[in-house]
Amino acid sequence: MEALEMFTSDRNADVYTEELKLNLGPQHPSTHGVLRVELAMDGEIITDSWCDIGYLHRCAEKIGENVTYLQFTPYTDRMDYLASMNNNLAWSLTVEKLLDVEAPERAQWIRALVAELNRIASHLIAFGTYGIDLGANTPFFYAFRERESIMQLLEKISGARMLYNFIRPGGVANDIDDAWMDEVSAFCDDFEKRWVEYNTLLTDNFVFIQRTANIGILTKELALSNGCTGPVLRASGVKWDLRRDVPYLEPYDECEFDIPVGEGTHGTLGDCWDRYWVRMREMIESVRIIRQCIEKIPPGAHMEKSMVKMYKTPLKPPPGEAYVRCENPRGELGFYVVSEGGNSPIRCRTRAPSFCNLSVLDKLLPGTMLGDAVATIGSLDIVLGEVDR
Amino acid sequence: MGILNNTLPSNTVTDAVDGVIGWGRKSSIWPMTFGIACCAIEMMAVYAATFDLDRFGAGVPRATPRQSDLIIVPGTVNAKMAVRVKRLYDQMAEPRYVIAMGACVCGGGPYVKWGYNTVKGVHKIIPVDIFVPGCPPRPEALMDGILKLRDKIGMNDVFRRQKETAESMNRSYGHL
Amino acid sequence: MNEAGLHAKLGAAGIDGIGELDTSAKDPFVVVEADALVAVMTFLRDDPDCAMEMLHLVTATEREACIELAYHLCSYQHHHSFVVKVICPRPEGGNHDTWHPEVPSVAGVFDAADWHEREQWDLLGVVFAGHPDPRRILLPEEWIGHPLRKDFVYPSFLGDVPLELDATPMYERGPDWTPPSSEPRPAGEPLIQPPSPPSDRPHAGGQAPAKDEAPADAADTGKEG
Amino acid sequence: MGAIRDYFGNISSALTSTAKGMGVTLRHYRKEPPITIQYPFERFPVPDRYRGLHILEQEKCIDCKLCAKACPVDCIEIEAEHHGRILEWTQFSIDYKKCIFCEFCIPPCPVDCIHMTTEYELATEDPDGMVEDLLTWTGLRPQDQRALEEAAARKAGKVVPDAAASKPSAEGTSAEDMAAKIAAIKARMGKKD
Repeated sequence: MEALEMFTSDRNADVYTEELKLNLGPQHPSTHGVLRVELAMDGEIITDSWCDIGYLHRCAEKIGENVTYLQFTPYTDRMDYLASMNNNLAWSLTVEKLLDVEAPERAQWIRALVAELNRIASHLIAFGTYGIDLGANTPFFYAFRERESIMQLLEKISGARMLYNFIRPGGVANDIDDAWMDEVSAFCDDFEKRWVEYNTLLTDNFVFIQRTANIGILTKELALSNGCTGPVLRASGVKWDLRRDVPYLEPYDECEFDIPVGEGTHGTLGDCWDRYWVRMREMIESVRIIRQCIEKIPPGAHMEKSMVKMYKTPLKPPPGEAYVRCENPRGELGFYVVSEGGNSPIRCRTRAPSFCNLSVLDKLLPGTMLGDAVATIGSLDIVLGEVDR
Repeated sequence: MGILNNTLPSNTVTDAVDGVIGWGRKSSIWPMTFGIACCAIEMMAVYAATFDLDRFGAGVPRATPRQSDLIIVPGTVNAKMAVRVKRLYDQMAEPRYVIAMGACVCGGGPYVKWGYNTVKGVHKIIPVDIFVPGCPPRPEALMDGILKLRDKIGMNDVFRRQKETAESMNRSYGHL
Repeated sequence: MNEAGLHAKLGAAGIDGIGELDTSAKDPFVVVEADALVAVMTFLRDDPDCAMEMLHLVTATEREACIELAYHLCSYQHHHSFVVKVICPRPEGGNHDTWHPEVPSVAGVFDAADWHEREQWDLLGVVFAGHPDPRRILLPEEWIGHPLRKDFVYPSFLGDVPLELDATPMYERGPDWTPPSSEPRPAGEPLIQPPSPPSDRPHAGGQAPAKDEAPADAADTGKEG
Repeated sequence: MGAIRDYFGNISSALTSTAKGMGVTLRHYRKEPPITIQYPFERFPVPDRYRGLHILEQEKCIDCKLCAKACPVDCIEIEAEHHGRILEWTQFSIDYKKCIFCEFCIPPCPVDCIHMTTEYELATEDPDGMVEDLLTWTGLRPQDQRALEEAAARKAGKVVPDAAASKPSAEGTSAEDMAAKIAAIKARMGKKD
């Protein structure tokens, strides 16, 4: 804000610039999709900003009201396409809550395992593209290499590379075997080494720190009031993680893991660097959870017996409503489903974490420089498929 | 290609010149940095080291339409975005090529029935050269599409006269 | 504190129009009058025992007899959550063209409500009175109707963008092609009125709820296309 | 003075951390094997469970349309005429312009006749070329035709002319081809739910 006061548009001053309206996006390499931000610029300083979303509005909620509960599972994949497993998980838990069934124990452990793997993949994209946003190209290639290994692991059990449709109401689609789990632990060993390299490449990079520290400061109050969740909220110093505080799967209750919280390492709490660093540390925590899952996974069925018939006859939950929240890589994903006893819900509302995280952008940008806008957008790590649904 | 476009008869010289031009064009396709939805992530995977589109001379994604030859439309185009996609296409210089990546772009995909807001295939908006269905297509499938596009570019007639090409060129100039 | 405790606390706050707690639902909820909504939300946020710091979700649900708004709140201090509902009964013959239920906006209490309420206006046509920026958020400004209503008619065209499956591609249209939505409207049927106090934001003044005018008399003009 | 020290300090810090990053890259350059897949010549092994193009065992299919009902995007079109247990096929097509490869058409099948292969290359220039017909034959096969004629004749009370003699026919080739194809695909797919 100081900079803003320094260059106030005083018409009598020596250096006077007309206000410039600048469109960032929808086709812009660093808006992470089809976000459009309209910026009012005074020279290099942003004086006002308006987010314009809806360029990827794909009518998911209307579709949810017209297809059956099972058939909506692949559509949840396509909301947050970087974390399909977590979306499937949230939707399955919602349907299970409506139906009053619970997935078998083994299915719960498999769910936690694949959800954490997908969390790593999602954070890797955030890490790689954030590097590109700020002018570091190399991390992108490193991140995509590790992501490719995760894709291949998940492809082996689910059959698809990105949009898995693996976690379904009542359990998971396929069982996993020991050979696959060995591959996962081999990946974990490898990944921990790579993670150190990432830090050398980007985290400790002086230029990177200069471009992210003390930029885009999101205070705790602003984050809470705007409904920010996930790493964005944790970076502002709120120690809240649904996995620990409201464990929605059994493994999260039993596994040991830490909740990384922003510490203001390079100055201010809740700046871009904190958000980035929370994500980086979450990857390592996910590796910890994965290792414990592999160790403790119990034998048993991977799908609730009574649910197998859902493939032939549509699920018919009793009238009622359910709201389930899950900790996604981007924050708390919630599905609010209202059933009136039919084959499909009458309302299928999604609480998309990116939607709420993005709504804070208009409050972060004014007063910063244009180059920092890119850093701020990247640090929020939005997925437009989820913002617009 | 202005005045010379499709005006000369086919003979040894024009064939040879066309061959050289086609080889040049197909070996340096510059795609546009343009991501819409899920398929964009697989497109990024194609640019990354594992698949490395640069082996085909197409690994330099340009951030502006004015410098690019190829627009890969990766992801659902909806009513709000369609106008922008068309504008981006209009800003590209000839010769320009379009790859429709993913089921949504090829023909509506999963959103074809209940999607009140989605365009059922980007070929309703801009002329498409190669369709790559799949949801999302594997990176290999996209590269297969790009290889097919390379073949198509290599066969293009720049100097030789060919009736259909001239007609389609005129059509795309006329209304876009 | 569980939901019953929160409800008791809320009942003791002296706000009129707070209903009973429905404990038969999976997430127990309380129905409040629309007039009491802002007071209830402010109380839930500010009371130290409730301390609902975060508004998670604003949902409008169209049922046969009503449109029902659900507000999901949650507290990080006390690890509890609460659901507040407002019910807007459907008047006789209220379909999506003519009926826009109105509830007070809580955007002044929770910033998060801003976008959520805009989305509910956009998709379901619920008017949030006193909203700072009542524009559409997901759909384009020139969109007509509210797609999540059950009687929504699918449009074939938006401007000249074809939205139907078997539309002619844009580049194959003849030179004398005219967009279907530009057909002349029947006289006396204006587009939806802009909001009465014009907002200073860009693009304002398209389709936004107007309190006084019947907002959507002509809402179906461009729909059949 | 402090400002100047800061200035040069910044430069040296930037250079140092850049050199560190370059060190990582160099280490990779020297020690790690190349990871690029030379695509048209080599490709990743596709897992057996991969959800690629569909294949239909037409012999088994009973035209129950359960797969079409289970499809979230309505991309399966089935048309067949029933003559008792004999089916006269007109259409069993999958529209890959819509298909999202979600696998929901596989589990409902009561006779386990539709499968997903590991094929994924679908790129085409033709917008209509993305609708794949899964049928290997349409209409009635010769032996079905004969069986129907025999049944009709039997109904009419006539003697069937040397029914047993005409049984072996030329239809064997295509059916055997199909069986071999399916066996190969099943072997590739391993066990499937």
